[in-house]
This record gives sequence, structure tokens and C-alpha cells, in this order.
Amino acid sequence: MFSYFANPERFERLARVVTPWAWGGAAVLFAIGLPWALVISPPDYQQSETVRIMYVHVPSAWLAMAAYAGLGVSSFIYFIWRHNLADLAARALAPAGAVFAALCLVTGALWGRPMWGAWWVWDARLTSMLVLLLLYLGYMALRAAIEDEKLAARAGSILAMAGLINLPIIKFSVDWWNTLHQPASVIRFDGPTIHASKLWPLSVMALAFTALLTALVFSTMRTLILERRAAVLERKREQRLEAEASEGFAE
Amino acid sequence: MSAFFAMDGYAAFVWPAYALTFAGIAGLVILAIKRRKDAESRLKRLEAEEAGL
Amino acid sequence: MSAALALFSRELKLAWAGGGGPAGPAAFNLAALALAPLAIGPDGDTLAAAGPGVIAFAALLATLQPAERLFGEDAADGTLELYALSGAGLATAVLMKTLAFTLAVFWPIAPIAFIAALAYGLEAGPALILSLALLLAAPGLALIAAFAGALAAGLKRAGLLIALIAAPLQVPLLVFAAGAGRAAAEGTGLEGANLMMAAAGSLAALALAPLGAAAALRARLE
Amino acid sequence: MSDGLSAEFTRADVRAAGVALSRGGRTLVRGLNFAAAPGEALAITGPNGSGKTTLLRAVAGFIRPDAGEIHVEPASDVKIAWLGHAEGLKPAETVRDALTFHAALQGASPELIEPVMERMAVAHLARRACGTLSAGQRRRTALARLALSNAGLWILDEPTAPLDAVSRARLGALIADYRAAGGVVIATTHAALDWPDQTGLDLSDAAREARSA
Repeated sequence: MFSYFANPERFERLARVVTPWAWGGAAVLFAIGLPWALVISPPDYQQSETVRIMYVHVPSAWLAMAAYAGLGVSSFIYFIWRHNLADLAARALAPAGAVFAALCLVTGALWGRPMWGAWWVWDARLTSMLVLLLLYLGYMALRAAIEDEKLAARAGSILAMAGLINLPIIKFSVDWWNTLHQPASVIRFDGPTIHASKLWPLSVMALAFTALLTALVFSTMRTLILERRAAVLERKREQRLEAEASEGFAE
Repeated sequence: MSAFFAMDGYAAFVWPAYALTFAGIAGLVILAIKRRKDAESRLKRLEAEEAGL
Repeated sequence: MSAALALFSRELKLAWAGGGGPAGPAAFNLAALALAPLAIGPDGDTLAAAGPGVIAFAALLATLQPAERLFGEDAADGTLELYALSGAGLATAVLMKTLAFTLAVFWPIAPIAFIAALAYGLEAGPALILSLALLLAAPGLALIAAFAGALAAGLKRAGLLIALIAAPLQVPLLVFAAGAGRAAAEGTGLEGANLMMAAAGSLAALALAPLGAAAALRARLE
Repeated sequence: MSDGLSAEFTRADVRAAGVALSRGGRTLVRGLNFAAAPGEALAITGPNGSGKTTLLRAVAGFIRPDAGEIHVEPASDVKIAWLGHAEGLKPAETVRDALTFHAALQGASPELIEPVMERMAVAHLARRACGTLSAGQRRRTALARLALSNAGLWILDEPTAPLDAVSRARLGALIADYRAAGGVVIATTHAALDWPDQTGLDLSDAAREARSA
């Protein structure tokens, strides 16, 4: 299946269809999700209106993790089969994932302040997200530090795979570190324990974030393909000018 | 209406959370579109030059 | 003697001789341990509570300090090509080099941890547990630092990059090593579990880090 | 076994067809075919930047060619010895320790170390740290490492560069003995190598046009 999308033409045809639908989908889902989250869904009997922060905090967390999983998988595909498109996907996923991780931390702090009276709480989930953000920054810093594109892609893919393998172990060790001291954190927002009136807006917002990430990744990948084609033309132009320069000298 | 904006007194937390989230998203979107426009114009310019030879 | 053993003894001699051997990381470790109380404050209870964490964290920083030198020189002086072409293969060479380096350069981590734990006000028992935990965690910490060093070999400001890459991957070992010391000091009886987790972390690093580092070095050879 | 050379290596047979190589996006070589059987020497020439070193790295297996194949048969147990611009010597290590290590690494018998050092005239430097050697001495030490490498294929990147006339002759004799023992040598060079009946491979543009015409 992977090699099917490997060649750029087939990917370009797919992207030309998916990208507008993804942008449109995100816009529609946000248009539905936002009023639902901010107005229609009821306040929480305990947290009152602050529960509304959940509708941006939780999707950010899910997308930050989903993006890193995508980064790890596309790195694996690039490392094993050397498909350039997989590397482009990784380069598109990393910055978006990092932004979602940062947003998750910020909205987490804004949510924690009124409830626990502290801007930052060393809660297991928030701390794991902080480490995930560090993994993103490490990946992007490594790729930025290497000039040669091929080497940057290979080194990046190795680091992303190492990160993905270690993520569960890191999550386990943070939970291990956390449960010894604090009672399970107050936010119970995973799965069915929350009321349908909140679960639906949360799902819509999560879908909106997912559509947004899809649109961003496909659009960035198409841009990277254009940049690569431009770079090839630019190199050809340089070689032509260099040849002309040396001819001038030879006469 | 103002009660809605007050967010039961937590306006200082709910609104910044949404504002920052959509600032981050807007940043990603604008950057993606701008970068795409730059790549397209650069490619068009190079292709024109290539064709002009 | 086998190729792997030859690699190990050579790298042991080189690690001991080159760059002042264990002096660099040990000095770095001691400096961190000496300055932390000046930052935290002289109160005995706070220091005792913070002791295991600060000591484990200083040990982690000590493993990062020489990581840049680990493969940077090999990439530059042509040794990398010879190890890649040797019968033992790059992954074995990386493993032998890191283990030799850990033995030759990081052996002071455990004794320093013991003395520092006493200095931070922990009893002899917990101090021993903490230094044992760091003894178990040190190979894992060093292997992860080596993996980051292989990825950043020869790059500008590699040291900064190594810290950023290695730190998240070293989180589990830090948690378990410090956790063992803290559990012993607080008498929660969980020190055994933490020690086993630290050992497991090092074993996992033993299995994975050399493969990752070898792949990174092979990419650099291209 | 002539003294000063380990010769129990597996014979290597090198064949390459339709090889294409590029570096940083720039195509260096296209449609290249060459072969080297036991006892032969292949001298690769061409201006700087024509891909000589990249080709050597492809033969050694460090680089995967963009197109075509390079086979060093039998792939499973043929050992390759490499001599790049950087000799792979550690400054803190003495010449003898370095050679002892490489002998052990490649599985050559320790008795060979003394004769090899004699042959490459580095015996008197045995206890010197490699960091204190001159360029010529370092190159001779690296060539001594090659003699100990028990490898069926030697890949040399401009081996004569820092050598004086006497050492070049010494290298010529070593290569002749190695080829007589069935070894294959692939080397890049600027100056003409006075190795008898070597096959040439010119990577310059003129030669490439001739090949593709």
C-alpha cells in the first residue's frame, strides 16, 4: 500500500482532492463545535464554566499524540523503504504536533489555575505532554542543525522512531512517579465517564482538530514538493551560469 | 449577554484559553498558506526563466 | 582475542587516557551537587527531601557532558569507516565503546552519589540504595547519551543538541533512580521495585541504543 | 606467504554495472561499468569533484548508488580494508598499540605485527604516539594496518599523496606482493601510479562522453 502513494504524481492527485475537503471539513466542524462548546453544552456542577476549556485542551492533547504517532510511523516508512513522501509527511507533522503540544500545556495551565489554584500542576498527563513537547523540539532542532537534506531526513527518522518506542515507557514512568504522591487527578475526561452532553461537543471539536491537522499536513507536503522542484531548477540555473562564467574566462 | 462573557467569573481563564488556541491554529494556517504562495511564485519564476531560454 | 574484546579494551584505554578520563564528568557532577544547596537553601529537611532527586539529576547531567566527544572524534579522524568495515560491525563497536566509556569515565557516579547523599542528610541505608540505583542506571543513561551523541556527531553546538535529544529519553531512568533513593529515605518499601525498574531501563537501552546509534553513524557515513 | 603481509584472506571479485552516483543533488557519475578480479588493480583518475571518493565509498558500501549495482563477491565473507584521507589513527595511541588493535580487530595473527612494521619502516616509531607522527609516517602506519587487515579488497583514496619517493616504492612493492597473493586493489590517484598492468578508470567529462558515445 505504501509504495502505491510513493510516487509524487499519484500523491498530487490525491492531495488535490483531500486538501480542500479537509480545509472545508475543519471549517464546518469548528463552526458547529465552537458554539456547542461555548454556549450550548451545560456548565459543570463542580467546575462551572471552566469545563469549557476542556473542549480545546483535550483535542490539543489527542492531536499532539496523534501527530507524534504519525511522525514515528512515517519515519519508520522512510527509514525502511526510503520513500521521500514519508519524509515530507514527517516534516509536515512535526511543527503542527509541537504547536498542539504547547497549546495543550497552556490550556492545561489556564484550566488548572481556577481549579487547583496553581498555574502549573505536576499532573501525570501534563508532565508527559511536557516531555512530548521536548521530543518534538529535539526532533526539529536536530533536523535544523544538519544542512545535508538526506542526512537530516535519516537522522530525524531515527530519532523519531526512538521517541515513539520510548513514549509508552516515559508515560509509564511519569505515571509511576506521580501516583506515589498525588491522588488521581481531578480531571476525569477520558472516555465514557463524562456526560453525553459534554462528550458530543468534545468529539466534534476533536474531529475539527483532526481535519485541521490533515489539511495542514497535506498542504505542507504539497508545498515541500513545490520547494523541491524549485530547488532543482535553481541548481540547474546555477550550473548554467557557472558554465557560462567559465566559458567567458576560457576565450 | 454579558453574563455569557463573564463565564461565571472565570472569563479570565476560558477566553484566553480559546484565544490562544485559535491564535496558535491561525499561526499554523497562515504560515502554511504563505509558504505555499512563496513556493508557487518562486517555481513559476524559475519555470518562466527556464522556458524563456 | 575476539574483535569485540579488542574494541572494548582499546576504547577503555582511550577513554581513560583521552580528555582527562573520568575527571571531566566527575567535576561537573560535583559542581552541580555543591551548588544545588546554595540554590535550594540550607534547611536540612528540604535538602534531605530534595537530595535523591538532585543527586540523580546531577548524575544525568554528568553523562551528557562528554557525549559530544564520544563519536565526534571518530567521525572526523576516519575511525568510523574502520569500525563499520570491521568484522564486528558498527552496532557492536558502539556497544563496546559505550560500555568501556561508562566503566572508564562514569565509575565515580555511584561513590559520589553515596557521599553526596550523606552530605544531603540521608541515612547510610538510603544513601547506599541511591548509589546502587545510580550504578544500575548509569549504563542506560550513558547509552542514551551515546545515541544522542551519534545523532549529533560533528554538528555545530552538538552539546546543546545532545542534551535536548537525550533528556526526554532519559526520563524513565531518572525517575526510577531518584525514586529508589526517595523510597528508601521515606521508608515506603518501594525501593526494590525502583531498583529493578532502573536495571530494566538500562537493559532496554543496552538492546536498543547501540542499534539506533549505529544507524545514525551509518547515515553519517553516506 | 611473503613476510610482512597476511594472506589467508578470501579472494574478492568486484563487478559494477550501470552505476549512477550523485552528491548533494548533483549527478557525478552515470552508467558506469567496471570490474576487478583477484590480482588486479584499478586506478581511478579524474579532476577534483568528479566523484572519485564518492565512487570509492560506494564500493566500500557506505553509499548506496542512485542506480546500478556494485557487487563485491562473495559478499558474505569478503573483508574490505579502507584507507581514506583520514587514517583512522588515535593521537593518544602508540603505533604498536594501534597495529595490535587492528590486527586483533581483523583477526590477523599477532606475529605479523613486527614484520609489517619493518616492511613499512615504522618499527623505530613503535612506541611513538600517533599524534606526534608526520603525515608520511602516519600514512605508512596506516598502510601497515592495511597489510594486517586480512582483507580481499583494498580501497585506497590517493594513497601516495603524502609519501616521498622511497615510501612510494615501498608502497608499490607492498601492492605487488598483495596482488600476487590474489588481492584486489581499487585506488584513486592524481599522479600516475607506477603499478604494473593496472586498469584505468577515468571519471573526467571527456572520458564520460567517450563512454556514452
